[in-house]
Amino acid sequence: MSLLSVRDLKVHFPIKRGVLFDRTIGHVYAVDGVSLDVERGGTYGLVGESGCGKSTLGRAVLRLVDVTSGSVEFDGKDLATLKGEPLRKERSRLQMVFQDPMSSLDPRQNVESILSEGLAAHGMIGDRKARRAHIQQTLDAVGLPRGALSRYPHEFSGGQRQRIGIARALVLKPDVIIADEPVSALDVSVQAQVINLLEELQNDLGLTYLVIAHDLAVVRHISDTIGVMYLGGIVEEAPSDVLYVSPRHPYTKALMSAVPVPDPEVEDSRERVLLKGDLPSPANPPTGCRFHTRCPWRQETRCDTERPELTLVGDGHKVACHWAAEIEAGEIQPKSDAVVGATTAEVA
Amino acid sequence: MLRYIVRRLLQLVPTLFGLSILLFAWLHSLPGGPEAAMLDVRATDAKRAEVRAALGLDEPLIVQYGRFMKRLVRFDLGDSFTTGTPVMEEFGRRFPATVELTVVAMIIAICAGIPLGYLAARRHGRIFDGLTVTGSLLGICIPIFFLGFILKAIFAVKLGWFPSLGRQDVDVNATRVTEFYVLDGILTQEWDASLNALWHLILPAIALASIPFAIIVRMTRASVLEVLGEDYVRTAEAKGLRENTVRGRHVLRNAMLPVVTSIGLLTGGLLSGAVLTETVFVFGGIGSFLATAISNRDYPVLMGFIMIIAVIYVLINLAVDLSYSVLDPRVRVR
Amino acid sequence: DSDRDESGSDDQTFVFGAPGDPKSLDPSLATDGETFRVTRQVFETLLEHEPGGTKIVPALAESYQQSPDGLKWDFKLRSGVTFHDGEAFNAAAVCKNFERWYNWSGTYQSTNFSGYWQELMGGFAKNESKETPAANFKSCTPNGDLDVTIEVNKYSATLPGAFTHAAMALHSPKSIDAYAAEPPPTGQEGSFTYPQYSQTAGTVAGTGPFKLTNWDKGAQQVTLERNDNYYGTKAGVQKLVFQTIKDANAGRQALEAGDIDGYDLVAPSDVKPLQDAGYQVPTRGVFNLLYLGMQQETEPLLAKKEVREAIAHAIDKQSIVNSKLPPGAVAANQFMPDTVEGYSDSVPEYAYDPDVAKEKLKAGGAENLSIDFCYPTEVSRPYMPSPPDIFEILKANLQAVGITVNDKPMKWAPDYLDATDAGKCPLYIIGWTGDYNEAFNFIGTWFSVYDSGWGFKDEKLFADMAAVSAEPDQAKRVEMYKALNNQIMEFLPGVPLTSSPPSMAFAKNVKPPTTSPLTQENFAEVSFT
Amino acid sequence: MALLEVEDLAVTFQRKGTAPVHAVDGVSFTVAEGQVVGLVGESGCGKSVTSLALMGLLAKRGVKVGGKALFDGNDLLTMPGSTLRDMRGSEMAMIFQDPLSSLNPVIPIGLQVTEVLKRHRGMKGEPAEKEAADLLDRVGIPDPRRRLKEYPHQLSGGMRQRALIAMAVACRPRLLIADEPTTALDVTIQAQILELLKELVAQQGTALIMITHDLGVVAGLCDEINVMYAGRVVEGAARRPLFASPTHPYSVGLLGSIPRLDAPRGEKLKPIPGSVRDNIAWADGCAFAPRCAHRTDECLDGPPALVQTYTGHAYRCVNPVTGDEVEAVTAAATLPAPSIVDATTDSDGEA
Amino acid sequence: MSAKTDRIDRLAELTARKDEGGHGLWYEAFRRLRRNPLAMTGAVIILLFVLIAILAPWLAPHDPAAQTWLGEIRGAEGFIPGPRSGNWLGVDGLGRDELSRLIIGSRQSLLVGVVATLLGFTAGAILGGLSGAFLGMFGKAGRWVDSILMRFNDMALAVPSLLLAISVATILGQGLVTVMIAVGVTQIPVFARLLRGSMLAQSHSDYVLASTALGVRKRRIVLNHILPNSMSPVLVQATLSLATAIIEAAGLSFLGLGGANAANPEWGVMLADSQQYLATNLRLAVYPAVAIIITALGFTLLGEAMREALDPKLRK
Ligand SMILES: Nc1ncnc2c1ncn2[C@@H]1O[C@H](COP(=O)(O)OP(=O)(O)OP(=O)(O)O)[C@@H](O)[C@H]1O
Ligand SMILES: Nc1ncnc2c1ncn2[C@@H]1O[C@H](COP(=O)(O)OP(=O)(O)OP(=O)(O)O)[C@@H](O)[C@H]1O
Ligand SMILES: [Mg+2]
Ligand SMILES: [Mg+2]
Ligand code: NI
Repeated sequence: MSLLSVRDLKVHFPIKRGVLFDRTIGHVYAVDGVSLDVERGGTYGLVGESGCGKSTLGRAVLRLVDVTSGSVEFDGKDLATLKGEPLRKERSRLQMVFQDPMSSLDPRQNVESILSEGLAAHGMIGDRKARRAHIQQTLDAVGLPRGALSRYPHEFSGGQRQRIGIARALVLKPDVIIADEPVSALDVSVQAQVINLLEELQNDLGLTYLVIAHDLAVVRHISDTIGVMYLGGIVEEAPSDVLYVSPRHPYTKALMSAVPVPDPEVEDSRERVLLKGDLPSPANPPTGCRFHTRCPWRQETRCDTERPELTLVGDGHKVACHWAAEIEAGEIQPKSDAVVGATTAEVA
Repeated sequence: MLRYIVRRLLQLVPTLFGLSILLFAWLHSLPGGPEAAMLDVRATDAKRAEVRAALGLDEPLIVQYGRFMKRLVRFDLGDSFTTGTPVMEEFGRRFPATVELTVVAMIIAICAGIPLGYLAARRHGRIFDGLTVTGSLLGICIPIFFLGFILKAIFAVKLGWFPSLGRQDVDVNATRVTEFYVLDGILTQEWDASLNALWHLILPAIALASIPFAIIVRMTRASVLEVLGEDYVRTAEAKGLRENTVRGRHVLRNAMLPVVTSIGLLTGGLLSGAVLTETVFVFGGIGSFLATAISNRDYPVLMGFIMIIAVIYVLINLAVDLSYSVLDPRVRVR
Repeated sequence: DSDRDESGSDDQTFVFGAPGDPKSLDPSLATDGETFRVTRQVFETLLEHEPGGTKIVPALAESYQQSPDGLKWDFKLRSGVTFHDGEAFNAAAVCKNFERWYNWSGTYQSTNFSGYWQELMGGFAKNESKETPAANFKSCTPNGDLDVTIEVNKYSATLPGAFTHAAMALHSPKSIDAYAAEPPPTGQEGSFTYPQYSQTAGTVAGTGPFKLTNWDKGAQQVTLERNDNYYGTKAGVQKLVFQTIKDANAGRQALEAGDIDGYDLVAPSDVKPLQDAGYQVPTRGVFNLLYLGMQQETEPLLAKKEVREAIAHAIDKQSIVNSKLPPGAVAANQFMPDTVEGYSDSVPEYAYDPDVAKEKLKAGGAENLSIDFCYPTEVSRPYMPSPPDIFEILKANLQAVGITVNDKPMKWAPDYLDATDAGKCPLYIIGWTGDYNEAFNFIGTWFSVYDSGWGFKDEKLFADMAAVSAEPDQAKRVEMYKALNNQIMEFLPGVPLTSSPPSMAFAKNVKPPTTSPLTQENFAEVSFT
Repeated sequence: MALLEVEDLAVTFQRKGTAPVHAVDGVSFTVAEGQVVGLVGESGCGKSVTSLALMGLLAKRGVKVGGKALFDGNDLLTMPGSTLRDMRGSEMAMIFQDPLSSLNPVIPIGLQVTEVLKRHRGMKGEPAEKEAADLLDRVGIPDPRRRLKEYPHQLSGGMRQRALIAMAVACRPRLLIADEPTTALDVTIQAQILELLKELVAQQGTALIMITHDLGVVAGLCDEINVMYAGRVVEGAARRPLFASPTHPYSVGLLGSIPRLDAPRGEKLKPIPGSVRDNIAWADGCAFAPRCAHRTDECLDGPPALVQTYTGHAYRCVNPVTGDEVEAVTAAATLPAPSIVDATTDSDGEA
Repeated sequence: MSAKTDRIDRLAELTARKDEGGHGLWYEAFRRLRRNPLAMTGAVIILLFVLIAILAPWLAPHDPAAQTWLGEIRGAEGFIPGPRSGNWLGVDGLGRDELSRLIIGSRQSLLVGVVATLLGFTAGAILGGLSGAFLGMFGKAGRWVDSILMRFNDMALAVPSLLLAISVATILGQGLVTVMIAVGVTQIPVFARLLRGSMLAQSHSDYVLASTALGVRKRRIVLNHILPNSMSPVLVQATLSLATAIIEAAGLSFLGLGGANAANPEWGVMLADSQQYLATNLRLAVYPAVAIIITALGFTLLGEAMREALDPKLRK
């Protein structure tokens, strides 16, 4: 059984307005029926456009936001229904790494108190000396100098700060780390350092990751399985190699082809699926397939009316598209202007 | 939009309700009680009891409060203990002066404060900036009675440019319509009267404006400084727009947003803070009446005044929010 | 403002700064000086004080006769006088006024409205409250058109001063009918709604040199216009405006700016500079008294004569006069100014002498006397320009002889007045301005019965007071007052401190009215030069 | 002749009480009409300052600008302010990174577009409106008439950036500077915008300076690429040669740091150790030296000169990476050597 | 190793050290403050006045309460001895040495400012802190608590401060304490709003989320993270409030609520006293007014500079 298993998770944020007392007049369907499984020691990558609900999903798993419905089973316990003290206790086993290494560190705390806070909260390693030794061990693990303990976050570079963030998650010896865009705010060179660090830590400590990012290349680099999210739901899920070789969902295809590759040879020769328009509002999602408003392969039937289920199409490969098989077979062609050939780029 | 206004006005109800309970409890808990103001000091205990009974002060507070509320919903604030006139009538007679003074003071503060604040920001860190900041500080620090005295000494006594007291010369025969003298003059087309009233407003308004002026200068300065660093100003520059366009359309307009908010609150504060100015400039107005009411524990007047001020506060805030939504489409209301 | 001053013709507006608002346009409902300042220009009394003096002289009555027992007062009225509303002034009109007062009922019987009537003439035809004094007024009888007799039940020292009192000024019969037609004042003790006629000009009508035309409460202005049918010398200005100016500096600056033509209660330190700048600053004769009150019950040590004497010796009255009071101020040695008949030249003196004071303290066993001293803040009275300063000087005096003084500053109204009146202050400073020239108006106010402000009972003194009050013979009374003054100063219930003449200021181009020690200036005398 | 010739551009920020910051330190490059030149580098390397200096948008006080920037033969840096103002928006235009903050939030899009037309093309009223609508249409904003009346917050991120581009191209500028125009956008939107830029260049022959930190973006778009580090161009070459045979260890490091979608998974990234710091002085030698695994003694013999090869490839390095060395260098870089910065701060931390 | 690699290391060391902030945020803010001439002017002024206040008994040439020169004053002529040797600023209306009174007065005035501000600060911080904590951390119930607290706050804003002062005076009697409390109380809503807003912003920050994820208790999060990080605008406001508190206290003293006390002069009271001499002896008003203005200037300059120094936007 997988370590972390999310079933039909929904997180709806109420939109309130009212005369005297606020009244709910609608919902933001931030996460709307997501199921996924993360294997012990594995890495699950989550990609999708801004606002599609990735962070909300990650937070819901940690119960940092309230879950509307569904279950989050962790090691046999349903976190979604947990409350108060039991929930707090459980938190030591799931940790989070945040996007912005500066804003996620309290600027007024030095590294030592940042790292010992979690330990204190869970009454772990009471002895001061032992605690310190443990913290230093963690610092070593993330490649920070020991002298860092007495310093403040703003005295570190971006990469180092992110290391502190990772160390903070690590001190509690969690089983699962949810990394919400852990490298998006970093420069490319530093980004690579952090990615490598995450991988090393996983190898050394046997951690389980749920990695959230908008950069498909990064996600693919470190994940075993990738889920592609669109407007609150997962539209495709596959082992990462499979996904790159044979994306099945139109959105995944578009996403994949939009990721720039630092290689002129590739760039000049690849075909691009260009999407029209922007992500619709999660407060007022389109009916049927949420992607149908932008989909180049959109069909007259079903797309507008029926929400496709995530269905298994191959070895661990799931797609939520009514027409996945037909598209794969080439029976359905995209609208002509959506696909940009390699030639247009060759203007100069 | 209308819905929004209605909603905001409805929010007045709980606020006023809470405020009235609070005030009521508070005023009644002060030593002496309401009857203290009404009795001769030599009054015997029997007389005291008689008055208390007559006023219904023996009854449980809740009953008294109920009676108070019953009158309130009929817009009846009761009679003043000290003058015996209905509170509403007293206010009607005096509030216009205060409002007129406040409005002119705010106009002065705004018209002088915003350009000065803008210039200071443009010359950030230079001497002019330093002078403006220090000067605006003086505005806050100099007590009004002192400022008023100096203003009068120079402009009324020495130069004789402005009158030193009153709302209008005594020999101006003006028709009264609204008790807003300037407005009355315009309505009745007695231009002389209107001008004369305006003339009388200048000095007290300047004195009253000193504090809001200083605050507006500082707010404008800070706000302009902030806006100058915004990306869209850079965009405007990159478009090669003329300097005046950049200043007016892109810098000032955005910088005004926070200033507008504070202008609203300042206006509310001035209405209840004009006491000293009104005394120093013998301006009539609510101030001295209120001061007397306070020292005489004239409860109906105090209650009425605070309730009215609360309403005005809410209305001003509403106006601010509405003007805000005109100025800033991001907060536009539905 | 300036065109008014230049025009030179006599239809000009004279603006006078008064330190407070009037309360009512009907003087008989009022008790305060600001009301009387206004109504005195509009209404006239049977008798009045001579201009600039305290001597009682005929006014609307051409002459009067007092029966030997002082119970019957015959007045011969001036002829050819009409009220502002055209009504004729005659004996019937006089009696209509007295009967109006005498027959007041309901809320009018409250001291809030009829305070002065009760003080001067006792109660009413039908008293409605136990606390109202018995009526002293008996009857008013017209003897023909211009002769009238007023009878009282027993003689009181308030007579004939009462007939000069502004509260007993005479209204036109028509206006009295109009008053009666209005509903009586409503409300309870202390919280009365004044009748409408007393709050807006139009109804009230007197015989005076000015007519009331407007009262703008918002602008705090009362406007009067010249009565062109006045029987005597007509007013020197067409329009007279009383503008309330509470702030002394504002008054001075308004005068300097030419916005007003005169104001009352000039601050002592402003007198000389104003004079130097060419303004006219006439000073009134002294008719007030500031004293140091002592309450013998809250501080038992004060019940010892030695201690009271010690305090009297400790105080340097002259330094107060020199440093804080206006020109013409004097140190007081008894509880009335020397302008009042009955002033004694032979009272026991308690000269400033700290050493004597220390000895007396020792003798009284009060070497370590520590005492609360109340004083008012935020107020200025004609007899006491800046109370905190005077307090400071007194405090320094007392500390110098070893008395520990505990400051008890209070707001004038109602806190201070309440506290001192109720006897909560062992030491306090307060004073009195006389209403009319009668010693009883001073000492009688304080020492005729037990008063919680003093906290002592001296039955002999009270009895003597009662006796003098009932003595109808003026000359005899004066002698009795002198003796009483000696007696009081021998007992030394408190320390009389100073008498100071309040000053008025007028613009250079104004012929000011004759100043009155009783602050009863007649503004009809004013004109522009 | 090239449209823009930047020669030895240097920008120094000088504030009282602080050491001067040489944000741009002798940058030279040229842009011809219809050409796309990329400026690439990590955060803080001086890309934006370069572009702002060219547009004359740097603050007047506390900034020293040196060198030359010949636009059509006229030096932009010494040009009088009014001339520059006339040129901005008409001859040359700029697109900024964050489309929301770069648009005035309280003015409708329409006015923000038409004000350029009014200013530089003297258009007014309805014609201006129409032209604005056409412009929006051209950059791919549907229903442009309606959008003209809307405010920036009512538009999506992609549309905002299009609106900004519409403003920039309203007067058909000959030079367009795009400072990270897609960094704030999603990849699918980024692809749309890049496509749009390509079209513009192709149709109007505009010269484009593309500033980005993303090597992937320039790989598909630019003709020439300049890699910047600490205020200097460390390597400049045409697109293909640069990616095929990066010469400067920094460029090599950058390429090695990026996870590639098309590379086999599981390959380890080869990051550059350490991180960019602001005030590294070129005066002492190669500013990249502290992070460079390829460094030798010579690196600190003063600032390395820009070496021009006959292929047009230029680099600023004493020990350039040759083709077969690329592997070795990047491999060395991956050694978990403690970063220099860490080592020093270590001792400092105890102090 | 070669000399050049040494150079590299040294170079790296140098560059790294240069960048070292070294200490906490406050230290950096302080460093920025020290470079700001306006801030330094403010600090020097405040320091000077604090020193004067502390050393007042030794600095004052005369007993501030002794009416030594009362005999020279001629009330009827408006004459009060002016500056002269021995009385460098002349004497006041009761013959006391003006300079000594000013010097001793600095104690009360600063005390009023500090105590009133502390009071407003503390009470406001508690109110705003509770409000912010509930709103930020405790969901729906928290919103209720917050809106109730904030309604109170709104109401407090509607009550004229004079009325507030006078009712405090009716309960406590006149005196310095009354003034302090009255002035302090009027500051409460300002501080409360400020802290609440600031806490609200902080409670949405990632590090709060991170602490929640760590399983830290809400109370601890509020106390250890949100509150300390929300304090800087409030502290800045406090320095500005110090200035206004002195002025407001002067205003109340002017209205006679201060409870004058000869031995413990206060600038506001001195100013109020001087009102009767405005026309004849303006200097008696000018001295305390100038003292108040300079002090207020000091606090305001420092406060404004602190605002700039702590502004996250200006912090790189
Ligand atoms: N507390 C909240 N209340 C209301 N709506 C929210 C809340 N948090 C998030 N949302 C909305 O839910 C949707 C999903 O947000 P989320 O932050 O999960 O997106 P995301 O995929 O992480 O985007 P990004 O890539 O920008 O981080 C957005 O439309 C967002 O506005
Ligand atoms: N106004 C300024 N005052 C002082 N230093 C500045 C100023 N503007 C920029 N700098 C410095 O100049 C250097 C270059 O900044 P620049 O904005 O050009 O970097 P960039 O390459 O555009 O980075 P990014 O990718 O983050 O946009 C940086 O070190 C920056 O700190
Ligand atoms: Mg997110
Ligand atoms: Mg940049
Ligand atoms: Ni990116």
